Parts: sequence; C-alpha cells; structure tokens
Amino acid sequence: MNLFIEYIIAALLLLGAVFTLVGAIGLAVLPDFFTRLHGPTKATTVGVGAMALASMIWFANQPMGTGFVEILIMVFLLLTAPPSANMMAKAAMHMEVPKVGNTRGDPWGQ
Amino acid sequence: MLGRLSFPQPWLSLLLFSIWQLLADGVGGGSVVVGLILAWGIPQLTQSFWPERPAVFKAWRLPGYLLLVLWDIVIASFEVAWLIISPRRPEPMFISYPLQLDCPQAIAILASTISLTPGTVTADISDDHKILLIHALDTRTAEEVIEAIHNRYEKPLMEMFQ
Amino acid sequence: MELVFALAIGALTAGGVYLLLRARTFPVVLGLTMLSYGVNLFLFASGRLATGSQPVLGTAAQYADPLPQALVLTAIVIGFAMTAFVVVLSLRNLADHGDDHVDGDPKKRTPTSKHARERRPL
Amino acid sequence: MTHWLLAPILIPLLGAILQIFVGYAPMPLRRVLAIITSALTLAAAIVLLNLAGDDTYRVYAMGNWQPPFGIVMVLDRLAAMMLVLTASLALLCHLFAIGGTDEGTRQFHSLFLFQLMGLNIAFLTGDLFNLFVAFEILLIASYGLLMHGSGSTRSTPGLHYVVLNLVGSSLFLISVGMIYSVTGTLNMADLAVKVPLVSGDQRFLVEAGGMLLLVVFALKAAVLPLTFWLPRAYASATAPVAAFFAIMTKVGIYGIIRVYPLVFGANAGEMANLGMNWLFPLALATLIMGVIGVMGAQTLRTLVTWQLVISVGTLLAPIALGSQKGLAAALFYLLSTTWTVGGLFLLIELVRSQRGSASDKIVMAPQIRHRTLLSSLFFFGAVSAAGLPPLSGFFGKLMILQSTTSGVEMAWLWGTILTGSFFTLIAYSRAGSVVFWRNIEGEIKNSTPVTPLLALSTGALIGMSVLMVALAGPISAYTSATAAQLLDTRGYIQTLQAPMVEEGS
Amino acid sequence: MSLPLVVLLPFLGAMAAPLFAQGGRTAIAIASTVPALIALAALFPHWQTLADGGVVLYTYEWLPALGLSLSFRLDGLSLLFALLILVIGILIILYARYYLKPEENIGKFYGLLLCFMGSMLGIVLSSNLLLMMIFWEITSLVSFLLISFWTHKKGARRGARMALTVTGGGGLALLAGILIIGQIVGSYELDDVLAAGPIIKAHALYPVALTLVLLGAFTKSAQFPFHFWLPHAMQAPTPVSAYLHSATMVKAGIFLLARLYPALAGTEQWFYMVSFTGMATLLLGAYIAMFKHDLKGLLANSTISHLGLIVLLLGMGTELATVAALFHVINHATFKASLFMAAGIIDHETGTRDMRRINGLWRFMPHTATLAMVAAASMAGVPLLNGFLSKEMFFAESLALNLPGYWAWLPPIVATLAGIFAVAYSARFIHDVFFNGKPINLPIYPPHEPPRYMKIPVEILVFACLMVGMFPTISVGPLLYAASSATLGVPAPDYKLAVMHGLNLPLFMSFLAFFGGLLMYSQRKRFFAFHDRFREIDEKAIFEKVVFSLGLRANRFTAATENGSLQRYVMLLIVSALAVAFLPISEMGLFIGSNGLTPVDWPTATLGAVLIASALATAAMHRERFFALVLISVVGLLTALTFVRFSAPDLTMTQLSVEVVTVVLLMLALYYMPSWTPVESSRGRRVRDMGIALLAGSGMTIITLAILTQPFSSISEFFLANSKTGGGGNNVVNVILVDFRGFDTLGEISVLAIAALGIFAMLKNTTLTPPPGDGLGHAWARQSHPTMLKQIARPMLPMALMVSAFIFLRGHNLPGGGFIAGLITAVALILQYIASGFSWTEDRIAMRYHNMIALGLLFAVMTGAGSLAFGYPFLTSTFGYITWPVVGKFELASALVFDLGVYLAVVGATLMMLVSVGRISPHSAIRAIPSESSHDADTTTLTQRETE
Amino acid sequence: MIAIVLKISIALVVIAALLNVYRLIVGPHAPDRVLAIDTLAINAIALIILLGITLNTRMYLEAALLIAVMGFVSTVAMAKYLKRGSVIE
Ligand code: NA
Ligand code: NA
Repeated sequence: MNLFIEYIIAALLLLGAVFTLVGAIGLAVLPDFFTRLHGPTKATTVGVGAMALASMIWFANQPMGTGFVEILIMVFLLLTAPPSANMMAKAAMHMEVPKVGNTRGDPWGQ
Repeated sequence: MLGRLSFPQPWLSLLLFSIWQLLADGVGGGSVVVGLILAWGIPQLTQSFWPERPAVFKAWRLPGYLLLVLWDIVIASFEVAWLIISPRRPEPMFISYPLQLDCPQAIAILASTISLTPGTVTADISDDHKILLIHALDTRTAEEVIEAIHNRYEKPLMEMFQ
Repeated sequence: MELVFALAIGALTAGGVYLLLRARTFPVVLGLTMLSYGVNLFLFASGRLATGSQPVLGTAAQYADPLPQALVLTAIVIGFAMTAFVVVLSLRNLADHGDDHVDGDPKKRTPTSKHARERRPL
Repeated sequence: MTHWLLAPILIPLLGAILQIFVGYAPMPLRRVLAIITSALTLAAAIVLLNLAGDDTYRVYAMGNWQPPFGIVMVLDRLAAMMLVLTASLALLCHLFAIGGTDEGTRQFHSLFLFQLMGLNIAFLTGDLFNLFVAFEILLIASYGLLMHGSGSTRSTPGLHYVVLNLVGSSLFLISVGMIYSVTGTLNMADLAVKVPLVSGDQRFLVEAGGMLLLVVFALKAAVLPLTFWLPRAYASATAPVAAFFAIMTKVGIYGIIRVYPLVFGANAGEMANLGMNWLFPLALATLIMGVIGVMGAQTLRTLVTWQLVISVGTLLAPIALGSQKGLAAALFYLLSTTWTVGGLFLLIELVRSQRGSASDKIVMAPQIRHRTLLSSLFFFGAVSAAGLPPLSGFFGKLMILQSTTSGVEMAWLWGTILTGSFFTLIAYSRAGSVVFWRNIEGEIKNSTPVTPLLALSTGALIGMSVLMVALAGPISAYTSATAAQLLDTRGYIQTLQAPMVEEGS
Repeated sequence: MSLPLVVLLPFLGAMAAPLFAQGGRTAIAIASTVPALIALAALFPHWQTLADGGVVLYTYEWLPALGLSLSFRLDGLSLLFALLILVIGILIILYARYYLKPEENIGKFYGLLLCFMGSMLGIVLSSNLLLMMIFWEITSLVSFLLISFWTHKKGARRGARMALTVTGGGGLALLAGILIIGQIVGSYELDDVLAAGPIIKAHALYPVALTLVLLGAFTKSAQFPFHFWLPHAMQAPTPVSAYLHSATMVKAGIFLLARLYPALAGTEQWFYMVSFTGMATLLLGAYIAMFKHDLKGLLANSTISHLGLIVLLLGMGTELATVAALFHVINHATFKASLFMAAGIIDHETGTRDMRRINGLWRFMPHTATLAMVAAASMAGVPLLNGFLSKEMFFAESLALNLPGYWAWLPPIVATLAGIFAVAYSARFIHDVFFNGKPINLPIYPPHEPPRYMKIPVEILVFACLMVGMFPTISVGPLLYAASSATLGVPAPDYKLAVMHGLNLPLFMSFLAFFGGLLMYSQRKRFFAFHDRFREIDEKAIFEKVVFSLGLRANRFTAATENGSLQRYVMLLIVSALAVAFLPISEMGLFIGSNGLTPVDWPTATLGAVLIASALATAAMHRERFFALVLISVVGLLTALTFVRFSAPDLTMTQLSVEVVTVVLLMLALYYMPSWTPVESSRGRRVRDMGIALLAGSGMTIITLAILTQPFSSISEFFLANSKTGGGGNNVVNVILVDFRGFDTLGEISVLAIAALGIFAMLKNTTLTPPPGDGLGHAWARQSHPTMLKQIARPMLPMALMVSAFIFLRGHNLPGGGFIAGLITAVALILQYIASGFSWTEDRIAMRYHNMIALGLLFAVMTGAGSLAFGYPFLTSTFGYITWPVVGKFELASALVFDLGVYLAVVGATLMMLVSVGRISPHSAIRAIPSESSHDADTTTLTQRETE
Repeated sequence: MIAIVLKISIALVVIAALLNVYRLIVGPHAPDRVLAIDTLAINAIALIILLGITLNTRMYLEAALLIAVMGFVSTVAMAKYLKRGSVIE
C-alpha cells in the first residue's frame, strides 16, 4: 500500500473519529434537546461516513479484495437520520420538553 | 400476464441491481444473475407499498442534487463542529418554512436534506403538507434560512418533480 | 480480559436476578431479558475467548470454537420467542386483572401494599 | 439405522404444520386430521416399543453425522416406554379435547401436536443441548396450551409457570455451558465417557453444572422447594391440557433417569451418584407436601394436582436410592400414576360440567347427572391414585416399598409412603363422598351432557390401571429390563460407535 | 383349578348382577346365589383331603419379581372360614331379597355383596401374603361402599369413611408388616412363612413386623382402641351388618392371627399385645353394649366384645385356647348373624331400632321373637346352645392361664365380668324388645311377622345354634379339628366337645355370669343412671372434627407455602440453584485456572464497564420503565459489540436484530402498561433481593473466570475440519446450524412458530384499554402516521429486502443466514406497520402469517426428509457446484433450502407476534378506511377518534 | 502509522460513546435518552468499522450494516411511543 493512500486512510479515520467525538460532545454539552439533536444527526453521520470510506479504501488495498458494504452503510445512515430526527423532535415537542431560553419561535404541538 | 413479468418500477430495479453489485463485492456472472432476479422480484413484491408515486419524476436530475447535498453536508459539518466546540452559546430558532412543493416524496426529500445539512433539522411537517417546522441551531433571522433552503434545495426539487 | 468478561456476566446476572424478584411484570420481563443476555455470554464463554479468529474458514489463522456460537444463536432465538410470549402473557395478565402485578388479582393478593408507594417518574 | 425413530417426531410435526395450513378449514376436518396424527404417533411409538424390546440400542444420526459430532436420537427401552406412555395419554386427551374443549382458538391442535413432538424429541434425543431444545419446544407449546380456553383465571398461574420455566431454561443453559466448558462435548454417551476422566478443579465445574441441571429437572418435576408453581397452573388449565400435562412433571423425572445414571452414575468416579443424597430427602419432603396439599384441597382439581406432587415424590425417592429394583419400581409406578392422574383430570372436567356453579368444589350440590358412571370412575381413579389394591397404583407402590433394603432409608421411605397413602385415602373418601353423595335439593341447570366420546376417553385412561394389573407381569418385566439397561451404561456408550450410512450405499 | 374358581365366581357374579337388576329382586337374588352355590359345591370334593390333614394348593406365577403369585390354599382353617363366608353369604342374599325395597339400587347392592364375598374368600384362601393383602384391602373398600349404600344418609357416609379410614389405614400397616416378614423369609408364600416361624421370631425386626401385623388385624377386627368404627358401620343396611360386620369381615383380623399363628405366636410380645388387647376389647364392648338403646348398636358392641374374646383366646397362645377361639368364631357367626337378621326384621316391621320404643313384640311377631330369643340365649351362653360351649372353653382357658402372682386372677375375673354383661345385654335384647309392656309410638303400627322367606335364613342359623349346642361333635367336630390343626400347624390337642364337662370351675363361672347378668339387668335403671353421668363420646363427631381440622391445617399450611407469590417461587428457584452450586464451587482451589489471564485493552475494558454499569443501572432504574427500556437496549447493543470483539459475527447480527424486535415488542406492551413501577417491597426485602442477586452475580463471575482460564479441547475440531468438505460452507457456525446440528435449528424454528401461534391464540379476544396519555400527564398525540417516516419507510422496504437477500445468500460461507435475513425482512415490514399503520400494511402483505410459518416449517422438514429418498438419514445435506455458461460457478446446497424454511418461519413468526400485539390496539379496530390516500386515512382516523 | 491512528480513533470513539452514555443517564427527558442511544448505535458502527480495520477482516461489516438498517427502527419505535403511545396501530 503506498504511503499516500495510508495518509488518506489515516486522515479519514482521524477526521471521522474527531467528528464522532464532536457530535458526542454536542450531545453532552448543548443546552436543550433541540440543539442537541443537531450533533448526532450530522457530525456523527459524517464521522461514521468518513470512517466507512477509510475502511473501503483500506480493504481495496488488501489482498482479500474490495467491498462496497461501507457505501450501503452510509446510504442507510443518511437515509434514516432525518426521519429519526424528525420523530424524536416530534416526540420532544409533544412532550413539551423545555427549550433553551434564547430560542426564538415556538415548536408545534400537533 | 405479461405485465407481471415487467419491471414495475424500473428506477427502483436499477437501484436494487446496483446495490446488489455493491453488496456482492464486484460485478460477476453470478452476481448479475442474482441481481437481475432480485431487481425484478423485489419490486414485484413491494410495489403495492408505493401506492402514490409522483406524477413527474426526472430521475436524471437526482445525482446532481445528491452530490450537491453531500458537498453541503461535508462543508457545513465543520461549521457545526466548530459551533459545538466554541464557547459561544448558539442562538437557536424554530422556523416555519412555507412549502411550495406539494408532492409528498419531494417534501420528504427536502425535509431530509434540511435535516442532513448542518445547522437545521426538520422538526415537523404540517398535516396539510404546507409548512415545515425547522429548528435552526444558530441563526440570526428566519428569513435567511428560508431563503437559503428555498434557493438551494427546494427549487431543484421542484424542477425534478414538476 | 477474562476478568472484564466475567464481571460483565456477573453484572448481567445480578441485575437480571434482582429484576426477576420484582413484583411487576415489566421489570420481570426486563430481568428475564437481561438474564438471558448474561446466560448467552456465559454459554459463549464456554468455548473460551478469541480475538480476530471468527469461525469462518479462510479468514483467520486460528478459529474460535464455533459450537458455542451455534448454541448461543439457537439460545438467542429461543430466548426471543420466550420473551415475546412472556411479554404477551403479561399483557393478558394486565387485561385480566387490570393490574400488572405478577400475582394477578389485586383483591386476592397477599397485601404487600404496606410498602407500596406511588412515585412519579422522571 | 431404522427410520422408525423419526416417526414419533415427524408425524406430530407434519400434523401440526398441516393444522396450521387448515386452520380455517371446518372443525370436523381439522379434528379428524388431528386425531389421525395422534393415533399414528401412538402406532409409531408401539412399533418402537416392539423394537426396543430386544435390549439393543438403536441410533439415528441426524444428518448422517457420526456421534458425538452430530445429534443422535437413541432408542432404548426407557425411551420407547416414555413414547408409548406419552402417545397413549396424548391420544386419549386429544379424543377428549375434540369433544368440545378444543374450541375457542384455531391453534389448539397444532399446539397440542407440537407439544407431543417436543416430548418425543426429549425422550429420544441423545444430546444434551438438543434436550434443551426439546424442552423449549414442549414448554412453549405447553405455555400456549395452558392459556387455551376462556376466562381470566389462567393468566397469572400461566405467567408464574412461564417465568419460572424461563429461569429454569437459563439454568439449563448455564449448566450445559459448564459441562461443555470442561468436557468439550454435548453427546450424552460421550459425556458418560468423558466425565469420569475429569480431574482437578475442572471436576468442580462439572459437578456444579451437574447439580444445576438437577435443579432444572427438579423444577420441571416440581420437587420441593420448587413445587409451588404446579397446583395453580394445572388447576387453571383446560381439562385435556391438564390431563396431558400429567406427563410434564415426568419429563423432569425422565431427565433425571436419563442423565444421572448414565453420566453421573456409579462409574462417574469422584462424581458418582451426584446429587442423589440431596434428592432422596427432598423427594420425601415433596411427597409430604403433596399429602398436605391433598388433605387441604378444597376442589377436586387441586386435589389431583397435589396428587401429582405426591407421585413425583414417590417416584424420585426410589430413583435417588439408585437400586435397579427401585428404578424398575419407579418406572412401573410412573406409567400407572401418569395415566391415572390424567384420567382423573378428565373425569373432574366431566364432574364440573355437571355441577353448575358448584363446579369441582368439594361442597354440597344437587345430585349430578350420570352419577353412577362418574362416581365409579372417580372411585377407581382414587383407589389407583391412593395406591390401594387391586389397581395398578398399589402394585407400583408395592414395588417401590419392596425395592428398599432395611435401614434408615427404608424406614423413612416406608413411613412416608404408607402414611401418605393413609391420608390420601382420607382425603379422597371425603372428597368423593361430599361431591357425589352429599346432595342438596334442587337441580343443576346448564349441565352439559357426558357424550360417549368423553366418557370413553376418560374411562380408558382410568381403566389403564386395570389393564396394567392384568398385564402386570409383562409390564414389570419390561420395567425391570429397562432399569437394568439404564444402569449398565456400557450399552449406551456403545452408541458412539454407531455406523453411518456410507456414500453411495 | 377349583380354588381360584371359588374366589373368582363371586366376582363374575358381581359383574353379572347389575344385568339381573332389571329382572327384579327375586331374579337378582337367585342369580347371586348361583355362583355362591357353585363355589360351595367346588369346595366339597376337597373335604377328604382336608380331613386327612392335607392341604389343597394351587399356584400360578404372576409377578415373580414382587414375590406375588396367584397361589391359593385350602386347609382346615380356610375351609372353616370359606364355609362361613359362603353359607352365611347365601342366607344373607336370600334375606336381602326381602329386606331391600324394590326401588333401591339392587344391582349395586348385590354386585357389591358378591364382590365382598369374593374378596373375603380371597383372604382366606390366599396362600400368598401379598395376594391376601390385595383381597384384604378390597374388603375394606367394598365395606366402605356397602356401609354408605344409602348415600343420602349423613351417618352412613360418615360411618363408611370412618370404617375405611381405620381398616384401610390398618391395612397399610399390615402391608408394611407383611413386607417385613417377606424380607425376613425371602418369600411371601404361606408355606415358607409358616415354616420360618423361628427365624421370624428371632429376627431383629420381629417386634416391628408383629406390631404392624397386629395393627392390621386389630383395626379390621375392631379391637380396642380401634373398635369405634364398628358401631358406626351399622348405618349400613342390616344384611350388610349381619354379613360383613358380624359374621365375616370383622373376623378377617382373627383369621389373620390364626393364619400367622405358627409364624408369629408364642412370644411374650404376642401374648401381651394380643391377649391384653382382647381383654380390654372384651370388657369394653360388653360394657357399652349394655347401654345402647339402638338394637343394632347393642349387637355391634356385643360383636366387639366377642371379637375381643376370640382375640384374647388367640393371645393366650395355648393350643386349647386356639381351638376355643375357632369354635367361638363359628358360634358367634351363627348366633350374631341371626340376631342381626332378627334386628333387621324388627327394624323393617316397626320402622325403628330404638329399644326404648320397641316393647312387647312377642304379641305381634311370636315366630320372630322365638328365633331371636334362642339366638340371644346362645349369645348369653345358655346351655344347650352353641354359645355356651365355646364360652365354657373360654372360661376354662382363662383359668388355665398362668400369669405370675395376683395377675393370675385377672383373666378369670375379666371373663366372668364380661360374661355378666353379656347375659345382661342379652336379657335386655329379649325382655326389652319382646316384653316390657307395649310399644311406644312406633312409626309402623301394628308390626307384623315378616314375609315367610325372610325368616328362613334366621331359622337355619338358629337351628345351627341348637345343633351345635346339642351335638357339637357331630355337627362341627371334624371341621373344628381340621381348622385347629391347620391353625396350629400341628395336629390339634385332645379336647372334648361335650355339652357338659361336669361340675367344675368354668361352670361355676357360667353360673355366676348368668345370675349376675340377670341381676344386673334387673337393676338396669341404676346402671343407666350411672352411665348417663358420663358424657357419651360421639366418635363420628370426633372423627369428623379431626379430619376437618386436619384439612383446615393442611389448607392453611398449603396456603402459606403455595401462596401464589411469584417472587417467592423465583427466589426459591434461584436460592436452590445457588445452594447446589455453592458446595462444588467452594471446593475449587483457585478460581483462575492454569491458562491465566490475558491482558486487557482499555477500550474493551471501558465498554465492559459501560456494559456493567448499564446492567446495574437497568436494575436500579427499573421503576422508570421507559428509561429502563433504553438502558437495556444499551446492554443489548454492548452485548452485540462483545460478540464482535470476541469473534462471533453471526451472534452479533442475531443479537442486534433480535434486540430491535424485542424493543419494538416491549414498546408495544408498554403502551398498555403503567409507565412506571410503584415501590412495593420493603427496604429489607429489597436488601435481601440485592443480596441474592449479588450472590448469583458473583457466582457467575467466579465460574466464568474459572472456565475462561481452564485449558480446553472440544469436538469442534471436527466441525472446522468438515465444514467445507462435508457441509459445503465456510461459515462453520452456519454449517453447524443448518447441517451438523440442523435438528436443533428445526427445533428452534418450531419454538418460534409455536410462540407465534400461542401469542396469536392468547390475544384472541383480548381487549386492553390503553392509558389516555403518558406517565407525565400528556395525552397521546393524535397524528398516527407522520409523513416523513412514511415516505422514507417505503423505499426502505425494497432496500432492506435486498440486504436481507444478501445476508441470506452469503450465510453459508460468511456471517449471515436465514435467521438473520428473516429478522431483517420482518423488521423492514414492521417499519411499514409503524409508519403506515396496521390495516394499510396488512392489506399489502400477500400471505397470511400462519401459512408463511407453516410453509417455512414445511420447507425445512421436507428438505430434511428429502435425504430419506436417497437412503440417507433425515437432514443429511448435499451440495454441489454447477458451472453455467456466462454465469460461472454456482454452489447449490440443500442446506440453503433448509435455510429458506428458516427464513420464512422467522418472518412469519416474528410478524405474527408483533402484529398480534398491535391488533389489540383500539385504533387498529378501525379498519374500514380506504387506504389509497394515506393522508386522508390519517384525517379519517382523527375524525373518528374525536367522535368517539 | 495506521495502527496508531486506529488506536487514537478507537479512543476518541470510545470517549464519544462515554459522552453518549453520560447524556443517556443524565437525560433529563426521555427524548434525550432516545437521542443518546441512537447516537450510541451509530458510534457502535464506527467501532465495528475500526475493529474490522484493526483485525484486517471484513467479517464484521455486515453487523455494522445491520445497525444502520435496524437501529433506526428501534429509535423510531421509541419516539413514536413517546408521542403516540401506540407503536403499531
Ligand atoms: Na440540516
Ligand atoms: Na324396649
């Protein structure tokens, strides 16, 4: 495996891990449910996506051959993250989970 | 009778066929045969689960849109990451987004796009499919968000579905 | 490594047993579920622990013991069927007695309510 | 390799599958198919009984894999006997069920046949984990059957039964894990070879595993202190189900007879006769508990459920003592008590159906219809259950009593069994005289007629105790030979050498 | 052959009796007499053999292992009893013809009577102790049914139960005694046992055996302190009292003592136990008889007394006493049976048995009165009647008994005293009934003589009393001699059966008894007054009370132990498991085996810690149910990760997919349940439970640690070696599942299928009202199917099916397989249910889940059975590689078809389970919604809900 | 190099998982917990991918795929329960 590819893999892995961590930090530190919702839905999705890409490249350079399952993982993650977020937000709005004080606008309660 | 042998949803069949080639780790004789069988059989089994299909769907516009969204996801993710790490408190806002799209599939794609692109999450779709409720993580005004979404995503979608 | 694994099984068992000894069906179901996690890990452990040597021919130099894995797989499935049944049975119990106490009819139960206290969640 | 060993498994399985398919077909068709299945299972069991009579072991290697690697079914005398017992009980209960109790849900017949299949696998299998699977099949089917019928009384006892058995299943798995973790095998014959060789700290693991397995079997058999789930569960089940469940406690006993003499028997070195010193006093305590239960019973159902507990204690005491005579006696008694108790459950249902709101409560009520028939059947059932001459229960107890040699054990066993019989006699005579003779003025409305089918199936089960006396000679010869076969473990171990079907043969 | 026939005939008659019941009383009586007559006739040919001191034996092997054979023996003793049983039996049959009313259940009566006759003959003719035991208990059972013949009478039912309890219980003791004797002797054959007398008596268990045998004999023969059942048995119809409770069954105990005489008698223990019991019974019975106002009560207590007399004689242990005992058996049977029949006639004709009301019957029924008076005189021991003779012998033997010191006086005094009472109550029977003024307030008045034939049996018996009394040697001499010899086991001693032995001490005692008795009767008022000062004990009431209180206590005990508390039962189970595992585990030296520990990597340790924390947190936070559910999902997820970490990809996937389905199921259930659990146990209880949990957890930890560090080898080498070559797959786990242990998998999918069917059946007609809102007080939201979810869920389905197909097809060679694929499909469909609703989805699934399950099972079975056609065992797999042009090399494995069965069964079962639960939701009841436009559907649902 | 990066990445993801668990325990509301476990499941995907690269095997990727496909369903079920009570209706 040439060094360049190794660098790319390493960079993707680190990027992915950092994004994952940042998403988690967001989940841990952001002030209310609705702001926390942003962390996982993107940072984590992107983070895992980067790692999946790294994995794909890694195995493409291994003797046992390529695979594209990683792409499918990404597809499913991207496909499912929005409805998950939607459903959770709906639940939170329904339960009247308090929003942080400086939020403008109102959630619905439908 | 012949109708049953056709591909009821050709785009889906194509998609499934491609997915199978991905899953089967490369295109080969066996994977093509099995892929074809599945690409034919699965839509047959599931077509009744898609009762209302969009009247117009310009599928060729989809890849471009997806690339756009993907790019936005990557770029904007950094913004959110920065926002999370930075000590500044975000200024969140609930925004009602007036929809111009009316096809439910298109609305779902738009809502998903909004959710995936950093800084906004679709919190809800109104029952009459006229308004999206968006939660923006950090924005000054509602208008800039509405504007951005409308121009960047809703317009291409309207072209695709109308 | 073995110690962590053993402690995990211990915690699952302990938690499961404690929940099994509760008076309502829901915690009992949770207890059964958790106990079966513990038991599955235990049965799995009877083939010892292996890292990176999954029992798929040609993918590793050495292979983990495949038999316990097959047994655990069977046990998971059976456990799932049983859990499903017991969940539904507790619903029937609830429907029949208007109460999810494991001993059924509130009127016929030996009173334990001396200690019963209502508490709001969250 | 004779394919007959498959028959008691595949016949009920295919019958059950068929029942699912025809679930919405007219009731008569489903009933006929169900009964045919049960009858064929009995026929297959009888064929196997005939085969087993020559004292050789027959091995059926599932998937043509050599034991100990594949799963084997092993036919010996014990297995054949249990198969016939179960199939005969099942057929008669099934006949009773099609008299009307099978209505309510469309799943009754398939559940019933699945349960039969599970039982048959349990009796045939030569593999410890497959025994677990068989237990689960028969348990899950029994859960379903237990809940069959209307009314809100059975969900709680059902829940208790299920939860306890699920914990029991966990214990079973733990014990399988412990045994496998040392011996590296699951085949029972292989275990019999490997367990005596275990030494050092590993021995304690196997020992603990073996003891846990005993707890599992004791739970199924309802040995004290694991008895208490039984009375309410059985008392709440629909009659043919409760009657069929008379075999369920025997499955626990079967497990003990199957595993312990073989794997932890006299040849097991340091682990010889594992757990039997615990089992004996517990068996007697179970017997006593059963007698107390019978004495205190306020309904006929409860009475008979505790009778079931008595029979468990009576059976396990000689088994724990481990002599060949004792084992033979226990097997004879097992046959007798299973049929009798099953018959009593059916009979009580008939009595209930005649007594309106008095149901099976041991209280005065207006005179019932079919009193002569029902009270005579009760009399015979009670005589056999209490172990009085001239019915088979007496012979079973007599054999058990005779099997002990003088000593402390004899004093305990005799004292307990005979005193137990005495109190049982009091309880039965009281119950019978109140229910059948102590009548008040009035008439019972809504009594359902006792059809010939119901009477026949009930009578046949209770009548087995007469048949057993008539055939006491051959039956006791069979059980003696069975006990001898069980205690001479060499034959079973030989099953490891069973030849496989060769390529192209 | 004739001996078994003698026993068998009455039983055959019993079975036939109900058939003749239609023909009326005469027909059935005749039909019942026939077997008895034949049996009687069958005995006669043997007479010569017996008279010569021989025995007739018949043996047929039955259960050699038990020592139980069908062996019969006829000797003098058994002949004596057999004749009593048959002759009196025939008379009773005749008598009962008139005694019973036509509307009574004569079929049952005669059937039982013949049953009794057969079993009684069985007792006396058995030559095998176990066989005798069987007949012994049958007599108790039949007696129970006969006493309670009038089931509507409370007294009859209670008397019957009491009799059964005492005699049946005694029978159990006897059984134990016989078994001990059998163990000592090594045989139950009478010949062996009687020959082994010295061995038995010298054996350490002899006292136990004797006590047990005596318990059997004494209870049956109503000896003190077990005498109380007999008077209450008099609730039976009089023929029964006469037959069972005076002439025959109560003599069974005496027969037993006589039968086992050579084996057991002749020891001090025998002497003291038997003679003192007899003495006490003799006196007590005589005393009570005096005070009974009930005619049958008097006779019953007199019977007790006479039985005591016979027992006392047998206890004395001398040869002459034994002869006397047997003689008295005959005499008592004759006079007492006739007295009972007379009493029955009086009862029959007056409607009462109360002697205070029955007076002066002489005027109304002189014939009966004469008969009764003769019989009563015999009972009193008046000369020229048979009772006198045996009583005389008894007095003589009581004098001959050499007890030390003053004790020597005891037997004669007791004998005389009993004689006085006997005369007194006999006098009462004669005077109070037939004279003593006029009847008072009789239910039937005026009484008449009974039908002619009803008196014939009495006449025959009274005639016998006279004959024996006057010509003893001719009438019973040879029989008594044969019986005595048979009993003693040696030729009987010289004795004279003369009407008069001259003036001697026994005659004086008789004299004393006679006049003393008359004096006592004349002073009866004082005695009655004296007796009335004591409260009469009602044994039946006591018995009922004891039984009731036993039942109550038993019930309380049962209720306290079997209290219906699952928590207790589970606790017992877990504690049992801990207890039995503790000992072996505590014996282990080191918990860490020879392989030692491997180093920990910190990510695993951290996640392990999270797993542990989540598990404990689930237990700690279980009251908040939703939270607990989330926590247990974490546990499940981490368990799945553990499987990845330790090289079990198949398990990971299985665990994950099962986890999802379980969570959905729990959510479905939680909807109907309270959202939180109240505190229900005390602090102490929780601490106890924590203790148990902690012990269980530590136990599992220790065992796991021990296992993981022990060296190991297993049969799995075989699987690894043969997976590819024999099973055609690289994924050994999958090959084990579908091939090596495919039978387990067949069982496993059966379990799933059964669970689904069971759930479906259980939820049929179950209605549950969900709470109106969540635990926080929010009403549930109205919108049921959110647009976004719906729109995403639909494309998910084909994609998930694709993944499912992928996982399915690769399973044989790589992680995956039918089970996981099935769960993916199921979950994808469940998603449709969640997103679009029950009816919408249901309408789109082509196949009924029942059929899907059945089809899956059928596929699996048929694949397995396919190998049968090729001569291979069930589930033998086959696989091959096919090369197609263009396509390339394909593997075709039968295991794949098997796995397809698994797939179908899993999909069907999983969906059926979840959907069944979904079905009980009240929303899903609204099914008449046009489902084309889902948006409209939502609105419709809303409207409908609002109008509800 | 990759080995070190993998170690660092795993460490970061494990820390991320701990943070998720923190949110899950702290809550304070049920939707927070659902969000936390949803994120945890995605972290698990990351861990499985990283483990696969570390052990150089693709055996585990399908497990990750399964989480991606199925984890979503339990999140949706939980959220729907919180809002609507009835998950399938
Ligand atoms: Na966004
Ligand atoms: Na009078």
